[in-house]
Amino acid sequence: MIAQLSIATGFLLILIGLYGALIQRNILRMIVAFTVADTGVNIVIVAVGFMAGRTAPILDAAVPVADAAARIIDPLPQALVLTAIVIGLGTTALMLAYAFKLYEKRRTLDIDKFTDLRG
Amino acid sequence: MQFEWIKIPYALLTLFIVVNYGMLLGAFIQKIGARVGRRRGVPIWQNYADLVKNFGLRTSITHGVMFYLGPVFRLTGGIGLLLFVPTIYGSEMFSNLSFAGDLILALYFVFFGTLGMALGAGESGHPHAAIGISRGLSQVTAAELPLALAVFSVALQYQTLSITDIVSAQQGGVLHWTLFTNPLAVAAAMLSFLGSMMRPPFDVVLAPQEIPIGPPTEYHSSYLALMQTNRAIFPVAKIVVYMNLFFGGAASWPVFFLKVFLIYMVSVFVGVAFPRFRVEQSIRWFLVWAVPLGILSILLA
Amino acid sequence: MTSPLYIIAVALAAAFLLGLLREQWRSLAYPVTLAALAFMSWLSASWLWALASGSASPVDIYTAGTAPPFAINLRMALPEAVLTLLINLTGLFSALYLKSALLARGRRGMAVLLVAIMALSGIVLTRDIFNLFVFLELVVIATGGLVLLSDHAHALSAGFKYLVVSQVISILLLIGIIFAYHATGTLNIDGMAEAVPGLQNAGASQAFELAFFLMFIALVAELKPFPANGWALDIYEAAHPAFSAIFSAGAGTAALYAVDKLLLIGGPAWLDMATGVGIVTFVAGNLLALPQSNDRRLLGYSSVAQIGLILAVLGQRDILGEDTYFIAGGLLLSHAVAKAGLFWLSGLLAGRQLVDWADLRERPMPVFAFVTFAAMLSGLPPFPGFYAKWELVHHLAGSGRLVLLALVLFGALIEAGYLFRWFGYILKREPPGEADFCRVIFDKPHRVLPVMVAVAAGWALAFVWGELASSLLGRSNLLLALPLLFALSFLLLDWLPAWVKNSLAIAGLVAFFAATWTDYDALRMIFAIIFTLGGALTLLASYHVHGRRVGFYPAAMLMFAGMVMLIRADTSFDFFAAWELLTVGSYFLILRGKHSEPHALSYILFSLGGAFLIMAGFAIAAQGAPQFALASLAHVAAPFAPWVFLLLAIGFMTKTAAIGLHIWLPGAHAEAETDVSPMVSGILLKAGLYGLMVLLLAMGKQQLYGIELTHVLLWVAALTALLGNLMAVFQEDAKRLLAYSSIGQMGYALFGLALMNHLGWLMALVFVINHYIYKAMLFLAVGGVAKRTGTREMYRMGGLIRLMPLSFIAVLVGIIAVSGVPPLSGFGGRWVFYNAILASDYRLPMVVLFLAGPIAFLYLFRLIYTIFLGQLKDELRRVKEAPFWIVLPQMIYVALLIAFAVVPGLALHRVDTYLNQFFPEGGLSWAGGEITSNYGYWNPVAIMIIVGVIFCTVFAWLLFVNRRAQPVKQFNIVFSAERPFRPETTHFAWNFFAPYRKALGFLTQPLVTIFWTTVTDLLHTAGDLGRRLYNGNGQTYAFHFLAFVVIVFFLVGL
Amino acid sequence: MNILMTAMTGLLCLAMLGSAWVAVTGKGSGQRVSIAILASGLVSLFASVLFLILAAPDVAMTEAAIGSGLTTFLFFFVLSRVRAGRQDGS
Amino acid sequence: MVKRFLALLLLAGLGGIFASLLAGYIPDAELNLTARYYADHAAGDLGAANIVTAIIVTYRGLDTLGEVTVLFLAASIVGLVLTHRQKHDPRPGQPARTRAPVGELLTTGTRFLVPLILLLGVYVFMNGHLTPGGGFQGGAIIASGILLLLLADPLKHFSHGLISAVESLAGLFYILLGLVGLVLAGGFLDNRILPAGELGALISAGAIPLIYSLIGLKVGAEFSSMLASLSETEEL
Repeated sequence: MIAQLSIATGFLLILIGLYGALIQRNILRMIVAFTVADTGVNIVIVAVGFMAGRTAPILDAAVPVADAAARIIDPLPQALVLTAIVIGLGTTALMLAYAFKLYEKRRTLDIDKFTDLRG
Repeated sequence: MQFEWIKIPYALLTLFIVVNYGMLLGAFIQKIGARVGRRRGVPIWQNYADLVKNFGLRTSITHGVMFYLGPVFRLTGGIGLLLFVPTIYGSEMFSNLSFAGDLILALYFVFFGTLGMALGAGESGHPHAAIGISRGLSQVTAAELPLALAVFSVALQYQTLSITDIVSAQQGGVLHWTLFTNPLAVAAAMLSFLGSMMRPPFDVVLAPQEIPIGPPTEYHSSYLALMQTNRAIFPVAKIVVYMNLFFGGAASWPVFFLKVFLIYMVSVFVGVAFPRFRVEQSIRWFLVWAVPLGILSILLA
Repeated sequence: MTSPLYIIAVALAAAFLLGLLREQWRSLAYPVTLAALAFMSWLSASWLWALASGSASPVDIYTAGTAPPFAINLRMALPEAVLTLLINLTGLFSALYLKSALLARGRRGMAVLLVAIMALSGIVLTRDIFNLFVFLELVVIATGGLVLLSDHAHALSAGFKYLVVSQVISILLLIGIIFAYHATGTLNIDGMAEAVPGLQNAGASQAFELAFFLMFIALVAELKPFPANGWALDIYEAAHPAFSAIFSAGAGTAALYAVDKLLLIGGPAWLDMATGVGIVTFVAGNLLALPQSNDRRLLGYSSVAQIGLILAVLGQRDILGEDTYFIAGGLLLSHAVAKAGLFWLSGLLAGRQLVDWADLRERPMPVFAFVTFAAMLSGLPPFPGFYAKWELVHHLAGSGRLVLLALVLFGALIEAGYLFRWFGYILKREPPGEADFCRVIFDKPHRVLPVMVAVAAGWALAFVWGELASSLLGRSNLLLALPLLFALSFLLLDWLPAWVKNSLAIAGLVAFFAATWTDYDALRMIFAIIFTLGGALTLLASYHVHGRRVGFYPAAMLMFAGMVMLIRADTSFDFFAAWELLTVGSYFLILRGKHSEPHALSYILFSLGGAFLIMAGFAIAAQGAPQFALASLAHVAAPFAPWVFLLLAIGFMTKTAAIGLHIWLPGAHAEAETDVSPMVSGILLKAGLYGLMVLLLAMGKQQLYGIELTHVLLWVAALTALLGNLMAVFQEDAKRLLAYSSIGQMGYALFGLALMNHLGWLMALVFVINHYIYKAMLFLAVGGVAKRTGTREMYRMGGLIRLMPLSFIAVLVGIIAVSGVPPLSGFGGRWVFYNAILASDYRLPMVVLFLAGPIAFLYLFRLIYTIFLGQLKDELRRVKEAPFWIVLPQMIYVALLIAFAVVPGLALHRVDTYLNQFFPEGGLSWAGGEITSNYGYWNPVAIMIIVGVIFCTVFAWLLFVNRRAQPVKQFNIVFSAERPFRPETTHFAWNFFAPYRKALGFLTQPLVTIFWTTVTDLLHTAGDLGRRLYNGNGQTYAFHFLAFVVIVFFLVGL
Repeated sequence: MNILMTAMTGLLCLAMLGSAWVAVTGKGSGQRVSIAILASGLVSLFASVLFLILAAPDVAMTEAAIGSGLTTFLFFFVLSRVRAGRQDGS
Repeated sequence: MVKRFLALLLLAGLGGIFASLLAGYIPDAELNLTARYYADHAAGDLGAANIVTAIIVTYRGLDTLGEVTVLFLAASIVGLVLTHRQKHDPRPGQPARTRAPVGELLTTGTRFLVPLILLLGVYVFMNGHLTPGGGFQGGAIIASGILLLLLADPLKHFSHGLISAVESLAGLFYILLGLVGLVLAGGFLDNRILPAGELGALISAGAIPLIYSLIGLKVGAEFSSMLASLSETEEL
């Protein structure tokens, strides 16, 4: 149940984020919207790997190696999400640098003003 | 049919007869026209007089090589046409040089003289000559078409292109003539005939009023004499083709003289009855009236 | 073998190492970068060599010492080796090209470049879907950085748009990946592919399908499909050309391979979607490229289109089978090398408009480079795209996917359209000011080298694909065909003076004939003689040109090579390859004319269009086989036969300029150079007739919906003859007049073929011979006159007979022959014609042909009269006879004409006998000088003698009575009692047949021209409408992408 | 226990969605943008809590440190530059 | 308005896709093949208690290398973008930038806190194979220390040389370790070049702690470099 709830939330976050990215004209706000959507993606990934009643995939005294397979949840999505988060940060940083340069050049952050190349 | 040396004197004999006949015929028809118009007209030997006079003229000028050669082409065309067609059916003597080729040769050789004339007139540098050629060529493309169709219809009808064979197929009575076996073709051909005789209503090429006599404007003296000779030969040669194809040919000289005269008269009668067409009018006229006849004759052949 | 992992490790190590170097040590950092890229390239190359030669087998590389699917693995097999080599080499040479930009930006820029190339290789190598995502993100981010290497004012906004859409794409990709993982329990691509069929229940497989859709659409979006591609196009336009080269060649390649891997997972169910998206992109991309004027944007659209085509090919793997990689690879490598080369080339030029490329004019090497690239993109032989297209079309036709086939060819034609238009600009437009190209060449060899490498790579690929195809088709490598090699060798000899090359060319043609003449049957012999000896004869005229004449001989010899290969071809493939070669060669020849740019373009478009129809026809006839012997056209199965016939006939008739397809001819023939017009008119047109002969011999009469197709051909031929002649009448331009006359003459020849009887064919052959002789002669004569007078408008000439008597004689003999007046050879054609139609049942079309006959007379007279007769113009009084080398062939032609007129049997007797095989009825009998048919007879010798004798007698008589004729001056004419004093007012020449125009001018309404103009206008309008989609707003592009996803989703109907 | 967890998760999700809505809607710049940035940081923070619930401590840590921490700072850096520019009255 | 409507329409379509994904989602009852392998072998083969770390550093080490490279790229490009202008427009002789002085509290606090934060960061990535956390988290923590420094003294110029040296060396060693794995052990980035040690000990799990530390250093340096680049931009 928790998994489904989380997945639904993740999806909604993605949709909300994309909505913002599609309608906001301010470049900074577009980027903000994308981070929201990224968060949504991360939640979906982790939630898909979630299995109710199991523990985090860390072996210690409580979770011995022997019955790890029955006790822990799928570690792989978590590994993927780590990667995804970091990549998201890289992209966000890059877009922010772009935003800064665009502003420097035109003194505006309105995406509609950057349509010089077309057709 | 093979070449024999004896054919040469025979051919010259035919030529001699036809030249004289053509001269007399031309003058005779002029005279008829004059009499109808209640004038006296020229004497019957007028053409001989003109010929002698023109050959006799001392002063003559030339505009260049093609100008000089124009009449030569013209006359060669006339003589050649005459000699490529058998004159008298059934006569070895007057089958001329028809061994060289068949009907198609005759049809295409007509253009030889036309071309030479046009080239010679062209070199004269006279604009009227050029205008005359422009009109003449324009008109002939439409006028020739019904003839070509009719000829083809006849060839289809008799399944041969040999003139002698066509004539022989028409022997055995008037009703065997193409005139009666294939009237549509003959009608088309005769309309075309009108167009090629340079008489009203299709005489815009010579147009004596606006462009004094058209292509030959600049010609005089012996050049003109050659062309006059041709004017005696060429219509007759052409009528011989018509006669052979459509009117049963001629088995003897009297029949020949009569048939040629009568066919010639057709164009004369039409000429006095109709006013002159402009070029585009005559083209349309041929396309509207004569060509469909020709097409019909082919489809029915 | 060194592990392919070093491609990744070395790139990264170098990138990190660059961080240790201080900003100031750029001159050290740059060699490090180059060395790393060179190493990566070497590594790929060594694998390629080992795999191709069989000394190594494909390997899977496990990372972390663990087998997949538990750890990431990479694979190095032949495709990977090829693609990584392509990517790394593009990277290496782009880095070389980027030298100044990289040195200006410093080590960071170089590191980003290294990572970008590494990531592209990684996409190709990896077998793990998430790893692929990581590499993809690396590419995206690196692209975001590399775009900024450009000085373009809008690079920044272009990069931002790219990032925005990439974000959306990666969101969908991630969601897809995680759900696919959830469904299959693995991230390994091969593992997923294995797991999919084993999915337990419908629910699981449904969930997987959805997940797969998301992954697939996201990766497909990386291919920039229409319409979701606005975000990438700006990159092409704004980025540094060297980066655009990577973006087009490298990124496109990598993304395609990624999609290919994904298709492995999805299985056949997804092929249709790939095909659909691909083909729509291909057509739309090319359509959109059509109205572009910016070179790089055009290249961008073209890249998008090409990749779309390859995607469509991947989507057809169900029928392509093992040939998929041969086809897709050929297209992909052609595209990559050519695009990289073109982008690099664009960086050498200052202007960004297509017309600015005129800077390249007069510079053979870059022009050659452009030609190579354009030919590769348009799929012309001998480049890989040619083989690929051939195979593709054959497979499509074999499986009955005709709509797809039509779309592929349609798109390819548009593509050729804009590429060749562009090439026309290069050669024919004025350079936009002072060209600084020369300076660039010497200043920046590092920018020229990559272009040259791309050219070399293009030809190397041509060789490799020729080898591959040779094993596929069981024939020797096209590129090694002797005639083609001979033609190409003139590229290397282009530095020689023209007369040396001309002698070589003539010697080559003659020698080729001497070596092969025993191979031909009577029919082919006629064509062989015209193509080789006839070509050599026209080439005599080329001696009049001094200097080096760069580019002429390769083009001319390419055309001749194509023609001789055409008659020697006995399979459909050889035939088509030769057909394309002669088309291309003649296009270059025609383009050499001063004002021939638009005409050459319409020539190549019609020709390629026709060629595509031929290819489609062959493909349908082959029914899945890669090729077939031409003779087996006779055995094409019944339902296809008429269609094959129709396609091939239309294709060939494009070349003979049948009415409706003729509008390219007048301009192309008229605007060509003096010695080119006779080649393209007198010789080249015969190639089309040859094709028709081959077709009709094999297939005979075909019926479609109860209509006999040869009957249709008859009508087309008759109308062609009539309208061609009629239009010739109204021309003021002498060469155009002759060109229209050729249309009419080809109509006659086609008519003869379509009669499908013995004499009809004989007539066609008479026309072939005659038309070659007199049209070559007339074009030379008129060309010589035009050269001397400086105009082709006939009414500006006049009275030239005295100044150019030899040309006059040639024209005189020519027009007598053309008009068919005895005694010259044209009459023979007419005579055979009449006999032929007597033997046939078709009567109505003949009527039309009858009408056409005398019309020839009109334009011919006009030709000779307005040029040579009439009044000489003042400004032309000093004109001299045409140059010796132009006159000499004319005199030879005069002799030939007369010879052919007297003894036509020399050429025709053998053919007549030969035709008995096919049409036993109605042959001629040849007895002595007389030729007899079933209907009539004809004695050419007698005619010549009789006419000659009469003519000479009359002439002698005239000379005798008129020996004292006095030449007079020009204006000594009776002109309304005045003497004209200006030739202009007296030379009745302009609109000479005005009355005729009044009567029949309505037939020459340019309906066909209007039709084709409307077609091209519509295409342009469609392109322009499409352009409105791309409004430049990054957000809109994100909209496009999402709309694309949603629409495709509903179309796929999961 | 389970129901409690689920309810808590639900609340968390609602809070996240609310913050997200704040982050992406609304017009204008300046102050409003910083609210949006903060709201998105808040989404990340809630997300890291959610990750803990989903038994992913590693992810939770990362999301907290990177998603809500560093990213937000990056935004503010740029925003401050841009805002300063606006005050320059260009 | 049209834009909003279209956006909603499209997102409704996308939402439809998502909804069917959600509807088809059935949580696994058992670990799937891959996860099961990790559960069974990560500890035994690699000696890492934190399986996520084992996956990140070893099994999917190539991803992680890519991930580090993403940051490297981002840092490089941010540097490239933001320093670009200064190259062209050095503005010599400009008066020193002035800014409202930061509070005393912050300055002092910074001096006190930064070493602690750095230490925490190091701890986090050193223990990545045992407890939650690792190179990325530790790197982020280190970067936040740097951030604090920047906040305290906005005019402070960081030695880009030092940052990039750290970054580069960490990266180079990372790759070298990977290659050593290729040569000595089972493949690229195989951590078994060092003994696995005892599960749960600090010095265990082969090269994992070493690699994760390098990652931590590198990530920290990359974040720092980004922050520094941004902070050095001139105010517009």
